[in-house]
Amino acid sequence: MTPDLIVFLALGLVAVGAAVGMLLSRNAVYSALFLILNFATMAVFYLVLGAPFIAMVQVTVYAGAIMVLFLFVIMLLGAEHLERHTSVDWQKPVAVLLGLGLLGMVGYLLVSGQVTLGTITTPEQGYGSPLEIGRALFTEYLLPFEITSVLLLAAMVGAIVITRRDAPNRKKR
Amino acid sequence: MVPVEYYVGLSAILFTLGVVGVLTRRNAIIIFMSIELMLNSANLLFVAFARTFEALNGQIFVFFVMTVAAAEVAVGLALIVAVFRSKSSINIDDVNSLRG
Amino acid sequence: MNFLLEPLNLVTFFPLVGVLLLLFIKKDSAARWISLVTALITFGISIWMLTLFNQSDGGLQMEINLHWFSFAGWDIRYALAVDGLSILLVLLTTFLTPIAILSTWHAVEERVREFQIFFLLLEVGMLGVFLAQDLFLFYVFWEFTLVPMYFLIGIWGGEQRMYAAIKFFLYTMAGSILMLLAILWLGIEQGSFHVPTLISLGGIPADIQIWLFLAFAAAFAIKVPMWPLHSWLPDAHVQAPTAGSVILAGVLLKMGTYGFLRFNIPLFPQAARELAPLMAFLAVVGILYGAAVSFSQTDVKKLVAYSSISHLGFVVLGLFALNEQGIQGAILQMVNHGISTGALFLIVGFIYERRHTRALDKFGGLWTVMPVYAVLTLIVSLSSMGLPGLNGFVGEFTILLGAWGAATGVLGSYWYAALAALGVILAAIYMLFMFQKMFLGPVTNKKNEGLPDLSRRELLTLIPLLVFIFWIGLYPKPFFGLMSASVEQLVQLVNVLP
Amino acid sequence: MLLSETTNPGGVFSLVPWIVFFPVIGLLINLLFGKRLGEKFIGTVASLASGAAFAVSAALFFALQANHGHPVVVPFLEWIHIGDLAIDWAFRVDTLSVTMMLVVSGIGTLIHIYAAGYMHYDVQYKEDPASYVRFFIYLNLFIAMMMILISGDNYLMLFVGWEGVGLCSFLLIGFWFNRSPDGTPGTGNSYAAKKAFIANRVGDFGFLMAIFTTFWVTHSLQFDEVFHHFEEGLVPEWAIWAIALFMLLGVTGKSAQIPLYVWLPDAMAGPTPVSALIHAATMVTAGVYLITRSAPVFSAIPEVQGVVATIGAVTALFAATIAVGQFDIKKVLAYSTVSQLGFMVAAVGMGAYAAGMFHLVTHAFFKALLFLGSGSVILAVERGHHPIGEDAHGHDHHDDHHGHDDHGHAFDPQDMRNMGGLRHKIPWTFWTYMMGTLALAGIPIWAGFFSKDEILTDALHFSLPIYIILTLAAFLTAFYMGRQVWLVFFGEPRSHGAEAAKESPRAMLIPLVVLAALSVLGGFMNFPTTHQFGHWLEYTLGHFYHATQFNANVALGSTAFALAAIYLSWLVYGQKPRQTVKEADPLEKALPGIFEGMQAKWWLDDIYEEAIIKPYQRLAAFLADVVDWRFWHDWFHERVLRDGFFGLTRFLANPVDLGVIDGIANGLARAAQGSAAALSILQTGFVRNYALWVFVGVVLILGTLIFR
Repeated sequence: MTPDLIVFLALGLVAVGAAVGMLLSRNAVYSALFLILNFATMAVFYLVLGAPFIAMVQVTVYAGAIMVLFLFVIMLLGAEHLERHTSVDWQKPVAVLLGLGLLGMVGYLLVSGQVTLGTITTPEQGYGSPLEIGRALFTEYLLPFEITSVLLLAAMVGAIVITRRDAPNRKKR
Repeated sequence: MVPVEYYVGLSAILFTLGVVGVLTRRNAIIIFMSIELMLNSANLLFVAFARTFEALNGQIFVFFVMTVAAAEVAVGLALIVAVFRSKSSINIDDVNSLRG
Repeated sequence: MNFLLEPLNLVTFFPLVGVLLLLFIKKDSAARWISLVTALITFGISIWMLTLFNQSDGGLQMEINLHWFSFAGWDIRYALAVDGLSILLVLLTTFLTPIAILSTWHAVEERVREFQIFFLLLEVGMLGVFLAQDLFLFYVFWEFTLVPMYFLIGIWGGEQRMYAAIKFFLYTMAGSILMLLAILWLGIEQGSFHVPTLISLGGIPADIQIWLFLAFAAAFAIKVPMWPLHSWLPDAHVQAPTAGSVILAGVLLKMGTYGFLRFNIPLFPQAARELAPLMAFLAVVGILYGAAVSFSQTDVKKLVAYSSISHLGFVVLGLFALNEQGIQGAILQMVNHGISTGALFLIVGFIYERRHTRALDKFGGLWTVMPVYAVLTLIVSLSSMGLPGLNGFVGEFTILLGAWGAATGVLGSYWYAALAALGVILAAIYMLFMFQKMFLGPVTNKKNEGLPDLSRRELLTLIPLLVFIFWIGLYPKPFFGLMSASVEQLVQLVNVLP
Repeated sequence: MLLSETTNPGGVFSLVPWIVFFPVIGLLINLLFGKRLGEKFIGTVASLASGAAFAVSAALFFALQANHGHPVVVPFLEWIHIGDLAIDWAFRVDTLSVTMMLVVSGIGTLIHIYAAGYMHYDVQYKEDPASYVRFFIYLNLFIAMMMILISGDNYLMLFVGWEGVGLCSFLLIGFWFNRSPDGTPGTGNSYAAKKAFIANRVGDFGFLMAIFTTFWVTHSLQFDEVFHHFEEGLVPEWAIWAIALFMLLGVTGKSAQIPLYVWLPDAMAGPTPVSALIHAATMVTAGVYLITRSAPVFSAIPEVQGVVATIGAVTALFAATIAVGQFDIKKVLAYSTVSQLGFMVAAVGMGAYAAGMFHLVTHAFFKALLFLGSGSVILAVERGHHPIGEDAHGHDHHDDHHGHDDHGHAFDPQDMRNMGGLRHKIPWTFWTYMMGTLALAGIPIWAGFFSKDEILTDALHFSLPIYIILTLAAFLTAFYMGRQVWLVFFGEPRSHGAEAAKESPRAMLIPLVVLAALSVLGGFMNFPTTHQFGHWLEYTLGHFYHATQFNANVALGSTAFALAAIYLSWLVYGQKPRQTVKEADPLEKALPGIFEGMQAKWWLDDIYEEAIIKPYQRLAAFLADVVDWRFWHDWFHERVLRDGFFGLTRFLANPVDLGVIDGIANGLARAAQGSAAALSILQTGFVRNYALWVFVGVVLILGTLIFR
């Protein structure tokens, strides 16, 4: 049991626990908090995998911005405990069943060893550093970079337009 | 030395939890969070493979996924707010005006 | 302009001049005269063509071979030519047509103009069939002849004319479909439709030859008609007008036997040799069956129709003896049959015009009433019966001699000739039966009393035929001379082993 | 056979074609001018034409003697030339053909003269004077055809004459085509004519087959070449048998031998001169001439000779028995002719060609005499019955009910029962008739004795049974001739016609007298010791001729038999002559069954009718009606082709078109609706459901990818 493996297992367990917690918690806020925990473990994973820039971005964008937005909206709508009546309840067992089926297939694929990938080794110096990623972004992936900027702009405008309260031309009753 | 298969296994578990979450929970926001969880599991795998194949593309791709996710969350939550305002409920089953 | 002045083109398409003139004519009598004059001029042209014909050369003469049109890589040629095999039949056609037209003076009363137009068109078709050297052109003319004959029977025929006309048309058409397939196969495989080139190419494997032979034979056997495929003939003849019957029996039936001679034998020599016994068998059955059936007929026209089946059985037997005597005899018998059966139908037409009935038992003792008519009928029936010294005998004797000689060769047994010779006796029986029923014995039926004897016009139609009956009988040398060179070539072609 | 010189024959021989041309010219003259120039002109022109032919024959006879009998071939015209088949119209003049020419044209001329007189009356009785010219046209045509037959140089030209005389016999037998043999209007004569022609045609079929075999074995039909092949032995045995037997079939048809003789008795329906010329003297002998001409063919194999001789002998005896039982005067003579022909065929069959030909010549003389005599008798009785012509001056057709005597049925002038005691009424006819009878019976000095004796002598050398049969036949011959004479000329006249019988005019009696003379002197032509006639034929027959030595006891025997037969006939018929028309024939009481058979011609005619003619009619009717019309025409064409086609179209139209194709189209539509309805329950409206189905799709696809 190499130290890497131990680290991996520990982090893995934490991540899965958080995910399960998110699913099962009645209260939306608790599930949000569990999700934040999950994102944090993800960041640590990225560091282990030699992607320090991504880890940092994960922490700042995902855990920081998106989850904060979630919490804000939950608080705004007061939707913590809205699970009153359940309908179409035949769906839950089917979903779980399908999930297990999916896991079974991936497991079978890995166990049968049809795919031999590789092993993770300690990254050499400056592998995932912001310098390389920045250079890559602004050379090879310049066009997608610009497109994402336009996408973000569109998203902001959309969000504002959808949530405006007193838009004059909205739903004529 | 951790073989990549473990990472694939882990991300599969996370992904499945996300899917189950989407299919079982009725609260729109929880569903939203489950989608974020699925995205994250994908990102994990991207980085893992980037690492094994010594290629940066994976990580750059993750970067882009994150930007898209952010845009998506913005618009999604705006929708949820709009829906809540009109139906005063964010239970996904009530949103069935498109019924055939 | 010189294209039209070629002898063969002139003789084939000259009747169209008559047709054009007829389009503008209103009076019936004028129409009759124009068509008669056109037919006579055509006969004159054919005589001129005869003078140009060189007897000693067996090959094709006065050949016209122009590129007609090419279609999907096939080069279809407008090819006409005449040789020993077809010259006599061309002359027979141009000789019989004016006679047939002359016989319609009082027979056809209504829509005379259209009748004459169809008749001249028929002549064009027939001449085309005998002169065509390109399979495609031959097929065009072959089908073309059906149309005018269909109208001749359909419009001017007897009570069930439509039934007979349709039956005639469909029977021949059905047969020629198979022939068309064979023609196409030849065109594709051998690359050309031109008959002389096909003959020189040769080299068709034996088993395929058999199928091609049978395909062509199907079309010609119906036309001849050979035994199993003959049931259209009695209907067609009984319902056809007199002139129609004369031309139908005189020339149209010969297109079948000519087809065997021109296409089946030279194009597929091995198949011809192999299938000769089968064809000879059908021919002999045709001879005996035709003679027996005609003996017990009550309608005189049907009796003569069945006699044609018997006579043409002789011709086919002669053709498939595949030796000089057989084939020359067959060709001469085609001409003889055209003359004697043409005359017989004229004779039946005369009595039909007077008594409007064809039932044999309505006549009796006509000799005392119409002696000239009786004597001429006697001569014609003797010729048709094959009395030595008249034309029928020369043809039949040479055919039977050829068939007898071929017994050791291609036919394989003497039975064919022996049974065919029996046909001579059966022929005598039904002919004498007819003659006795019509002419001998006392005059029993009151209506037969005052019948007028033959008029000058009617005599004019019969006399030329009688002249040929005696001429071919006593001195056939010029006729044999015309065809001997070509037949010799044909016989060598067929009998040379591959 | 001496090969004939075919170098251009000078002088007389080039006249040969004229023996055919003269009769044809006579025929044409009568045809064109006959009607306008009256009976006298027609009779003389016809007789002159035949006489000219006789003159040319006589000239040829003398020229041939000067040429020492060497045969001469006179080519005339080319006929059929195909490949190695080369046949020409060529005339052959040799001792055999000249003999026949003399007989045919000689007797022909006599009969023409006789007919000029006879037909004058016959035409009156048949109320058709216009047909007088038609008779002489046919008679001349017959002479021309017969000349072609005997002067032809190849088998095919002989065949032309052969069928030509067949045609003439058809025309002449059926001369009175609108009457029956007993004179009443009907189709009897035409049936007899048709029967004769078809019977001949059957014989001609055999001859035709012989010609084919000959050609393909010897590659020629010219006599010299064919016989050269036979003498050199180049012909295979089966071919000889085939040629000989087929030719024999032809001979039986033409010369009325056993199987095909049935037409000759019926041929008596023709006018009497016809019977005399054609059915006694000339045409029927053509068969004998053919066998003599083809001597090399028939004498190649002894067994063949045996067959021919037996047929001849059996015919002789068989016909003689029938002749005894006949009552019609011409029928007796007809069967007598068949019997005598049997004698000739037997003779030439045995190889005794000279004896056969000699009997042919003498038989021609006395049989023509007998027929003409019987014609004169019939005419005398007919004129006695209802007189017309010059002595009655006005055609008193008072009894126009056509001569019914008191018994109501038609009076048949040819029936011997109506005659009797005519020797005083028609003395000339009687005496000439007696000459013929004695010659036929074979009494010494008369011609018949010499020729018949030679045949009997040869028969003795050839084979005993044949000799016995022939002698029996000779005995019967003498008997029935005696019977005839007693019935016709002796006793009392038994009918009004016989009572008032008048002698025939001179024009008819002259030929009778001439023929009577020939019947008496004819025998000396070939006197047993000198054999001039035999040697005359030797020029043609070559080594096939052998002079028969005179055999005394055969001659005595046959004479004794003849006298005994006549005495026997006197006992039965002469002693108590028959009194009435009705009474039965004495022989009927003596041998009832046999006589009835004899009279009914051994029912052979009926057997033929039942065995051949009726089955053929039934077969033809069956073929025409059932096979051809109902099967081929109605069933095959209508039911199979037409209805089959209609059925096919109906089948294609309804079940296939509507059922199948529409069915498929509608089926698809229904399937679509059904599945749509089934799928609609999926639209629950819940977003989660859709997500679920999306996920299900993902799982399924992933599954197939992994586990494929």
